Amino acid sequence: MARQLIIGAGLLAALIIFPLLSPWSTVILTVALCEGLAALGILVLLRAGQVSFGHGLYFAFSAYVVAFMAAARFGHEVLILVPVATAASGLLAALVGLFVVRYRAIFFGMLNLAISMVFFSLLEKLFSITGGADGKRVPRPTLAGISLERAEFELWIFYITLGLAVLAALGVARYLLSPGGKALEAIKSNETRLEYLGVSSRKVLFGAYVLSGLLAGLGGAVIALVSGHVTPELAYWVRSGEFVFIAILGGVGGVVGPFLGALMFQIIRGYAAVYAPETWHAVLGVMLLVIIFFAPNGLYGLMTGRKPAGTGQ
Amino acid sequence: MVRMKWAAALAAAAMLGAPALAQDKPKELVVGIATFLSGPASVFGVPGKNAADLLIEELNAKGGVLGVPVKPVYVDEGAGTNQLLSEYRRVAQEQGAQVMFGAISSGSCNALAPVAEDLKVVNVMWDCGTQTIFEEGKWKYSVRTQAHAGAEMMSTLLYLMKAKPDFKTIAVVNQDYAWGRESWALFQAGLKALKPDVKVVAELFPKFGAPDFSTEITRLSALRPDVVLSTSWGGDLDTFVQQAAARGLLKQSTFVLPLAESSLERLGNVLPEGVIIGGRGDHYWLHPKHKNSPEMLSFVKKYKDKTGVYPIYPTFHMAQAVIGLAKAYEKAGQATGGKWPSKEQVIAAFEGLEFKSLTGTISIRSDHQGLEDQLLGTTKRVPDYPFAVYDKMALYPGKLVTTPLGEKSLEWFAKVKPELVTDTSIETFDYAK
Amino acid sequence: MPPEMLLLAALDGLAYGSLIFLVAVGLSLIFGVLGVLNVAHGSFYAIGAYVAAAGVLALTGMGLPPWLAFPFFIVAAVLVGVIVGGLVETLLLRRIYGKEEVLQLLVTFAVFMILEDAQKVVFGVQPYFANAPMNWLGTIEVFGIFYTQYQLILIPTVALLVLVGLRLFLRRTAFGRAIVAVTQDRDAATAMGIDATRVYLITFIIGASLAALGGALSSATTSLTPGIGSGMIVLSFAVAATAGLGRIEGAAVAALLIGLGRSVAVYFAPEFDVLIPYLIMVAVLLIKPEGLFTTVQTRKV
Amino acid sequence: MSALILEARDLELRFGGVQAANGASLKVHANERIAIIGPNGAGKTTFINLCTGYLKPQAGRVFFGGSDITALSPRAITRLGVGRSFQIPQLFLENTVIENLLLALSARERTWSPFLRLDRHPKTEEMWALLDIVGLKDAGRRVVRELPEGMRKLIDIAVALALEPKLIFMDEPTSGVSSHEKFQVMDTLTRALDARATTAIFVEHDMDVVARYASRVAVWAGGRIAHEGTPDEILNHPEVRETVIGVGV
Repeated sequence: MARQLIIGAGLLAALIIFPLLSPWSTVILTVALCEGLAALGILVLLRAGQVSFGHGLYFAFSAYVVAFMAAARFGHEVLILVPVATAASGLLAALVGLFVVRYRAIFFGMLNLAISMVFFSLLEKLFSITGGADGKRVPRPTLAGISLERAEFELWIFYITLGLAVLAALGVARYLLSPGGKALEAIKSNETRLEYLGVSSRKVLFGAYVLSGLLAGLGGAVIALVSGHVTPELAYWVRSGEFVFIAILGGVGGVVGPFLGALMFQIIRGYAAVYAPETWHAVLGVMLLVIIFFAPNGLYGLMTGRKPAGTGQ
Repeated sequence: MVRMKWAAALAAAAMLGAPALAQDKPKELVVGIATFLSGPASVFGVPGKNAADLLIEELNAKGGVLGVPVKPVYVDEGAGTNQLLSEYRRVAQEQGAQVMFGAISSGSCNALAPVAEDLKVVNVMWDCGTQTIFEEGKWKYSVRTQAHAGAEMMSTLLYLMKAKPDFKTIAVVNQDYAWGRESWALFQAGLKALKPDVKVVAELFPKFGAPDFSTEITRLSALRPDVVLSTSWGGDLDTFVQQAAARGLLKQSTFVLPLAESSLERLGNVLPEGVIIGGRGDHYWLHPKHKNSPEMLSFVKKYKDKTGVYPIYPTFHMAQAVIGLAKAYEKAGQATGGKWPSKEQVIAAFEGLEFKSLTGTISIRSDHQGLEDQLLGTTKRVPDYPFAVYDKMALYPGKLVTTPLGEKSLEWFAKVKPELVTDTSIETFDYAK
Repeated sequence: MPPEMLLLAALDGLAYGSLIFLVAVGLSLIFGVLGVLNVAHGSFYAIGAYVAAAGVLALTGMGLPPWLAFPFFIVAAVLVGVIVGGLVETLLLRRIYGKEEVLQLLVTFAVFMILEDAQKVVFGVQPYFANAPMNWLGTIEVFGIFYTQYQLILIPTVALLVLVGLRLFLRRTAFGRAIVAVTQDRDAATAMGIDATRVYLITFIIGASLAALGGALSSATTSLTPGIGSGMIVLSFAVAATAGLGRIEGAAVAALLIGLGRSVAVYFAPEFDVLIPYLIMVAVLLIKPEGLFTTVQTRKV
Repeated sequence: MSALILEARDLELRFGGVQAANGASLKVHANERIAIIGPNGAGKTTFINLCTGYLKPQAGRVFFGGSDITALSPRAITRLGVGRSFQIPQLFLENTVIENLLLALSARERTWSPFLRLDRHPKTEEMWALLDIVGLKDAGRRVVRELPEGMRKLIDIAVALALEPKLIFMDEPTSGVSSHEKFQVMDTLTRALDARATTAIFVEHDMDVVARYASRVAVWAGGRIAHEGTPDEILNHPEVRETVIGVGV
């Protein structure tokens, strides 16, 4: 725990200072935080041994809620848009969760994938409503009632997201240490015993699923704000796969992991985009293989040199 | 702490936001180019990049822009809009690009225009076609060096009316995304105005990148429409034409393929004679008026040597962007007396700019929309090439077919007059070796 | 809508369903034996298609008769299966069988990302197509509508042969039975002296070859562009999941269902054709979680 | 005799070609200590699985405290007050012994607040007491995966006890314990059961344990009870001695 706090505090300090030194990084860092939030949701599910290849659904859903509300000039204010969109994602996760928590392992993953692909196809197909593959613009909303210039807006959004990410990470860390969090891990290690404790593993997983949907939704809402544009690609399965990628890259041993992973992901992708613009997928793929084979506990595992709690290796 | 952040934020904002005045010449002019390097649209993106490399090298050999060499930095549009936006920002802010070329897809252009405003960077829309950009928005920093979908669809419609005046039924098979939907909406609006009795027998929008059109082709075979319109491009167009040709559909109906110029060489002997084709503007490497100009001969040769194929329309669009940029800097430089112009001065220079492209003349309107001629033709098989060429060509002046300033294309299409079909400013040509 | 249109829609769905079957059955087989959901499976399909197209273009370029393409398809599929599939299994997958499911999944995801770019580097981004084999076979008329014999007869026949061949191979040959044994109980099969390592390798090669064969067959009818693999993988997931992972006959039924569903949708609700595979998959998984053709197993306590 | 708390009536279950339960019936009264004995494959574990909801009988019914629990899930049955330890211990292998027990106590107390840390659970003292019953206080902070099977079996029992069940099933509770420690473990365990007034049914192979701790013995054969009686009656029954205990007369 102490190690986790030190790494977390170090990362936080770096994140607070960096945008002030190089303004161009603000958006990239915000995107990293958003992806880190979604990957944190994946981490929660991974603790239960479940992999979702469809969390792009919540990421995209929330982003589109922001886009629609912004287009309608309805509550065109960050402090309204973000909570509403996140809550909407949570609601959707609760609805989908009612079904998917009955499934495990590959079936859980597949069902999530299928549902997210249905949503993706609808976004592309319902051209007159969603703007099809070209997506929708998100005009910049006010922040606490103030209309800001781009640079200011981005900087503020970054620090707000950073604050929310810290809260989310602390909250998830706390949850994972609580009896409910341990029960979640129990789904992975022995669901039979959990049932014989009189605990409904579906209810436990349901809670975690909604939490993961909220986290992905928060990330999606913010990414819609900083990009100013949403596209169906946010819900595509490759995007969902990237969240899992980021979670594993960062390591699922601690809540700092996904954020480390997301930062690393952005850094690699940034460099690859400059030095290998036509093969950046491959660069990321190789990186992923290296992590899996040589540091299966991710960057966080490398830093702490510890086995992650609750993973069966 | 909070106050410090505020101060720092303001300082950062001020640093970025200060409008640049005429200044000293930089060591190089960094131009960020957003283009598809991955995904299906890289059939346009990569030729665009190849052309840019070639043209910029040529430009630099001649002294660059006002004596400053141009350095292209590429951004992959295929990485998804969000990634594109952050890369675009990084190139503009970290690598100090004063000019950005963005982009191919209309979705990207829609997303990039407001960012360019925020970054205060000159944004040349080098290939995207959606007419709504300048009709529904006003973008100070963005400019388009080619025609828009309105001009492209209007000329296609006029050509069809001339070539096959008595058709009764039409079916459309477009890709299911903005371009496919919008181009059909425009075409249909114009068709209603010119020939209200034509029956639309099928409107099919197969998924973008669909590998199989069997069902669509079966439906068309059963419906036997006089005309089949498809604004598809790239692999989708190739697949559709291939499967339709194999099943005899191309002989049954008149096909209208406004983007087929980019597939001609690949389709080889698949495309029969009598198909109406276009290339999003007046671009064609065998352009009846410019095919023997020294610039064209040199470009075609260099491009073919480099890539092994003939140039297609995105390479001409890239050429227009590069030439237009050089001319705008030249014009701005004259205004500042040879000093390095600011981005605002460059943008101002773009307004009203007129420059020669490889295939004609481009002029930029005050709304930053380019006027460009449109070339359409009908396929013909000749012994000179192992693929179809343009015949019975018609060259539509940009001014004639582009939605007038201040009007919306969809409304303008709805009131188009039949006289336009036979306007005297339309030049016609036949294939000549 | 005349009633024969329904039949026509069914004919359209046949070729499409057959191609998906070839890819999905390989995916399903690999999952059944190795327990790995192979995300890179779509890449094998794409590489098979590219290799076949390049080969056919070379063949016809040399003036050789187009029918040579058909034996070449098989050669190409086996080559891709052995070289690409074999390398992926021996170099990467073999090292992670004991590890967590998510790591196995991500290894294949990484392979997918690498192969996507490898295709681009090797074959470029311009659409590739080699339609000589399709044109050589000519067309056939049904209710006044022309179909290519290639799509209407050849592809479904190959799919049928693969289905029957796989059944016979798994039931009648010693090696096939070893594969089935490993599928049913890995530990017991190993205890009985079956060389699981070899079974894994060969199964993976067969699965990859089938995907590549699907790609090779599609190369004559469709243009190959970057990204064809990623669309196919989700479709074959849908088929495999609908059938129940590891079910071969089930994959055939599910592929046909999805193929027919899609083409019927083009007639009656063209807006929803892309949704059909996923809707079928969601519906089946919700009603029968293990897929249409699987029975439930419980943990021993 | 005291109140009837569990009754299994003519349970039938066949899977594959095996008749795992073939009219199995048993009545259990409060505070009984019933030992189930019988050869391997007689259907002893299947009977427990049927009574605790893990398997559903094809025919027959199970009543607990007067209500029909045949169709209930293991979770629902557990909540009614039926505890269970397993032949193969079912524990959270990656967690410490403490965490395993505290999770059970959380389940009983329904303490699911996300702000409560499991390792600061208010019932920590009770947890240590439970560990004391099975004599494993020293192993508390170790991860279960590192412990030998015998210790895991005892922890499994402690977990079941933590739920304070009215009735507990134990599947071979002392199978991993060395013979000289067996009686010590069973002594403390029985005392704990007495103190909590918990009824117990346990599968056992060690006839000394059966003789000493069972109040009644049920002999299982072919998926049903072949003989039933006091330990004395059963252990001296010639047929039982031959088929179950393996000692000819």
